[in-house]
Amino acid sequence: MEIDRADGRNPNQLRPLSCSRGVLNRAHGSASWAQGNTQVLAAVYGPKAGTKKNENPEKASVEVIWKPKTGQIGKQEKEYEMVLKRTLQSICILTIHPNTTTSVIVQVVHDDGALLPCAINASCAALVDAGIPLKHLAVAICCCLADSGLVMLDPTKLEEEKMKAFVYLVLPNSILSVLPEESSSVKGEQMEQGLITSVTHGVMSVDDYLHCLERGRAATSKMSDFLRRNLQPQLSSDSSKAG
Amino acid sequence: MAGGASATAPSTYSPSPNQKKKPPLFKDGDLDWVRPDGREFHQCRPAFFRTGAVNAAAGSAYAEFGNTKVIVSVFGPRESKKAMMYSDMGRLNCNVSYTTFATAVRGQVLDQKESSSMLHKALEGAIRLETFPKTTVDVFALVLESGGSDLPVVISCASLALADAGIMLYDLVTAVSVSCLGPNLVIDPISEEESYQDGSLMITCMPSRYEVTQLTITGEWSSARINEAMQLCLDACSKLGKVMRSCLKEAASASEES
Amino acid sequence: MEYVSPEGLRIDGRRPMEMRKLQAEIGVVAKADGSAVFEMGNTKVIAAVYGPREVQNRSQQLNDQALVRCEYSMANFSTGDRMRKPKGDRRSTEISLVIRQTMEACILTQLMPRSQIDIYVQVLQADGGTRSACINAATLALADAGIPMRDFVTSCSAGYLNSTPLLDLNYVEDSAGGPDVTIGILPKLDKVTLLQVPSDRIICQAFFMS
Amino acid sequence: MGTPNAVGDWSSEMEVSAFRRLFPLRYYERHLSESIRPDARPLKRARDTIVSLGAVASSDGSALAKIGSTTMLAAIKMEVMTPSVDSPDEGSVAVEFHMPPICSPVVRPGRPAEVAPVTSKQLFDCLLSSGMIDLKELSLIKGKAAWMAYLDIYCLDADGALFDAALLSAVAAFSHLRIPVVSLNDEGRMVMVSKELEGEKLDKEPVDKERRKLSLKSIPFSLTCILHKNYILADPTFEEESIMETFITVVLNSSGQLVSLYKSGGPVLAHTSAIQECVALTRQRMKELEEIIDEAISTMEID
Amino acid sequence: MNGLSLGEKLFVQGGIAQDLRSDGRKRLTYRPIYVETGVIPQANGSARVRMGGTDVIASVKAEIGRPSPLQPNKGKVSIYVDCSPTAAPVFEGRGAEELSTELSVALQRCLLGGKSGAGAGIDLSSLIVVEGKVCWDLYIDGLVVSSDGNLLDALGAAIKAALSNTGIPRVHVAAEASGEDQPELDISDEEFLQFDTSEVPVIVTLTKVGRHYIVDATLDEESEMSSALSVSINRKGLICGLTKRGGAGLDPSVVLDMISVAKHVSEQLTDRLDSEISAAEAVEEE
Repeated sequence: MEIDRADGRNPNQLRPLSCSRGVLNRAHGSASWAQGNTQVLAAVYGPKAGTKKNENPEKASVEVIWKPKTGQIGKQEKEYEMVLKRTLQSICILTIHPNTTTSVIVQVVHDDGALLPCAINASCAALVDAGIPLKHLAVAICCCLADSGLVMLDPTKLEEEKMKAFVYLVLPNSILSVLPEESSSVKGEQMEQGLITSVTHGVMSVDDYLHCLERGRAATSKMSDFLRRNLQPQLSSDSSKAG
Repeated sequence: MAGGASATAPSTYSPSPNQKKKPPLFKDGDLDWVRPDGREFHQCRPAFFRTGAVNAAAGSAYAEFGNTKVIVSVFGPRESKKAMMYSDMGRLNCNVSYTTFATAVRGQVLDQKESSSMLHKALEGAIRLETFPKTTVDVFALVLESGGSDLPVVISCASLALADAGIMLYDLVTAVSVSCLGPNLVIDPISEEESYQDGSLMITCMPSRYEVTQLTITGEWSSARINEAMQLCLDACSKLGKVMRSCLKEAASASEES
Repeated sequence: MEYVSPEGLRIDGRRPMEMRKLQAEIGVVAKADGSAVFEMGNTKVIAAVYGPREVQNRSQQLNDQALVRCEYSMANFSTGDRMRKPKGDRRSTEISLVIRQTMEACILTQLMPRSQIDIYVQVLQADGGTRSACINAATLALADAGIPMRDFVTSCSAGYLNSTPLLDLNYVEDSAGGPDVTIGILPKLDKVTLLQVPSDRIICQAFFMS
Repeated sequence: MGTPNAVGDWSSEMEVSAFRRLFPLRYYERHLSESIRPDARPLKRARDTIVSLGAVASSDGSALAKIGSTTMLAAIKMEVMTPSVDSPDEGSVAVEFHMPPICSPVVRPGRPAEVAPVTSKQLFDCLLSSGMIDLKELSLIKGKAAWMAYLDIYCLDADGALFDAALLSAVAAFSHLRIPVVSLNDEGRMVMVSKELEGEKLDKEPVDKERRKLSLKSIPFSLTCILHKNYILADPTFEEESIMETFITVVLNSSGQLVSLYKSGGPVLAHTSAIQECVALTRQRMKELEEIIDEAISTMEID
Repeated sequence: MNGLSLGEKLFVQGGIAQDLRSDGRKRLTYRPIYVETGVIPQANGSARVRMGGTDVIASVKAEIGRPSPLQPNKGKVSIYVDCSPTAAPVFEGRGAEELSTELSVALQRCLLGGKSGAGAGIDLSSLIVVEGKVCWDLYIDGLVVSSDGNLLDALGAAIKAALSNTGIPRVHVAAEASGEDQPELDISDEEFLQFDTSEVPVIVTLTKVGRHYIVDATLDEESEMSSALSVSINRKGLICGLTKRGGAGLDPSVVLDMISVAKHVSEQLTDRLDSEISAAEAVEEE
């Protein structure tokens, strides 16, 4: 069952993660997130007064602008924009600041596979940095399915191209959720088991998909820990400054 | 990634229908000439209308004249788009667009701006704009297939859609065009005839009021010929008006029953 | 290419320090509050001024001075090659801005708060020095409209070709690639309000002697 | 049956239509608790679906698909291109999804709908990755000429579940597609072999003998469901989509494989049980849709 | 557009009803027409026409092009009109687009004839150099510098004057190239071909105010119109194109009556324009 990955990782191993917040001076919140060579910079501006037309004035709206590394924005980037926007909308508490817009600008620094999950993680960290009220954090991961049915996590660009299918998953990280206790479990299923976003490419069997989902869940808990650890020291230093 | 392939579309062409030159549609002095679809010179194509084609719209209509197929949706009266100044008259906003497969060659550019402004000019005289102050009525047309006389069909269909939306009208607007091919005047021309025409005349009118809301002429015409062509169009318009009226009545009685 | 003959004559027969023939007429647009045609040789521009009038877009209103706006456009037939450019390309936007800033500096805007002055400049023929011609035409049109100004702005371009400083370049000289400069001055106050030097051209100091 | 709550106090005096507009969510939830939807459907039933082939005479393959009042018109035009160096024996497919202003009050001319390019891309991905089309069948002369199938889908009436209707119309259009007969002329371009000339002797052999069909395998079918609390609503209308904001779209192909499972955000989290249920619903729906398409093809062939 | 007070409106309407318009003209009298030719030296032909406060410039540029495969024995002509913001502040930015397209379309309809080219004021077959391969493309550009009503008639007149001022270089075809190659061309700098503009129609716009129609309406008068008919008529008295403006409906008999009035007016206008053009040409040559 062993498949050698070019960088010597085992199938379940993620690339080294790194995250730094507050990297941009002018933005209200910003974060740079890297998974191996894939790196994305996210900036958050807002909440600003007013919403775009046709939006619900009783809710805050989230706007996402995707900046590719080079060139013009195409259909692929439009899709990323929409997935990112819907995902962020579902983790923000939109009723707190009605009739405002929060802009999230995502700049791709380098794409080496699992770009969308990386962008989602970066945006999530940037939203925390900007102090936007969130229901919970979200963690995104890419699972790759080889022809043999083997699931590999966090693929590089080369691996993404070789695989028959891959799945982007976004899962909540609810331990710090502000929601009341009883709503965090539905029919006995833990909240962090629930899926926020799923985007797939390529054909696979349903069982393979569920397998991916399972692996993804396991891996996100590790990533959640990383994200939380990364957010905590700054939070405490912020509060000490404020005090 | 899979999406990459579509990003840079290679240049393509539509295989042309053989290099041999097509004979001209109409030769001078050819007295036994028959129209490509076998109609008589003064015979219109059978007209088919149906209201309520689009549920999402306040009113809509579908029209089919031979190969010409159009859908028109009417939205509103609703809030004017831009922050426009107060007006005690309502506004009419028209837009005509074509599908990419409407013409024989994909995505052939047709002047949609001109059609839109012609549609506007043909309709505005028939709408009681004072009944919806401060608001806008949007009339959007989509030509599904272009088979000649597109604009007249769009205009007639649009007035039916307005009626379906319950917008107050003085009268329905019907439109008919004639093409001048050599010595002959042919009514309701198909695309092939239009591309060879020496001149054309289009009338949009309100049949019950017997008023012309819009008239365009191209090509060289004598007054007598204009007179003849106008009469031809006006007759056809009043017949078209009856067809449209009966379509509206049918729809109304059908909705009463249900 | 030789731009100055050994006899000291330029392509169009002028001396290096000679201007082209100037011609101007005011009151050419009936409906405008002020208007002028200005010709420098073959370069011909029309300027029309509307205002001072009520500010059209309330959000732009200034409470301590007048709002000055400018739009520069070129007729399709103004250049040698027929062109069909959409309005508001980069060059037009830049020139609009230059004219606006230059004229704003000489209009006594603080006398007309909460009002708007529109300057429209239309190039009919372009043969070098359109910027200068536009500014000159705009000055005349503003004067025709009776808008209070500190002074007239007059503008002219100059260039440096074949080791000779040349005044008032035409199109051929302008596109020769030598350094050039556009200057706008307030003659009575003896002040410079505009000085533009395209950055891609090297300039020697001697040049400023002109 | 009004339960006593803040709204219930008024609802007795309010007309149903007013209640529906003012408290849409409560209106729906009351229906859902009775396992029925306002349009009288059970929760997991899709709307009536109609497919008719050959709606556009000027195209090489076309179809009209209606799910409830959501209407899609798809047409394919075949053009010739030079195949890419990487795949000299393959043709290509381009998909464009249009939302003209006639289809919905939300779309205005000059400002294309935001979802249109995204849906175009998703349709393209689904059609190609499902393995329905063998691109080699679109080849004409290896390395020199191949077909480019331009698929344009127009939404004529938008009432929810746009992706499902668009995919259905696209699939139907491909099943109606007949590849034109062409031959190579002296200048190296392909020209149509017209019907009148068929009897005569041709200077060049046509590439195909007759108008060819594509052999379609593993056809993709999709179903969009709304997740709301513990309810699953199949095939939502526009009204349902605007009130309950969590959708999950499952695409399966006729060999039973998962082509896409798409969920982007939304306030409700999808648990494994819900995902499995959606997949099962799509399986059922696929059977219905296969029958509808087969029927459309057979009626066309009788005509 | 033009904000008139109630009194002013009545004054305009009353004057028209009594056949004495606010500037002293009768209903069917034109304002004085001034024609100036050769105003744009860079163009092949150009003219400026002024009628009262209306001031327009038309230029003709000729470029070598390829004839369309549908009509291999004809050159191509395109007409495009632009409205300068100098004429009115509303033309700023994209504000003139609507009017520009409307005028361009109306002029194309009036001057270019039917699809087959029949009835065109400009003889397109005179623009052909080598059949199927080389032809002249004429670009006619109109520019509205100042506007006081009746733009279409003024532009039509300016284009007619510009065309009669146009010289197209004589082209010598070096050698008859065979097959697909483009033949080599030698374009003369000295020899020019003059256009025959006697067939170019004039445009007469009749504006209906109340029950009467007037020619050459000013901006104030246009604001009171219910509808207007622009008819292009050539010297033979044939109608070469017609455009209706304004939404209000007209009785078909009124339309026919307006056409016959326009025809009558056009005879005088054609003569007057021709003499103005030849006078202007004479001035230019001096």
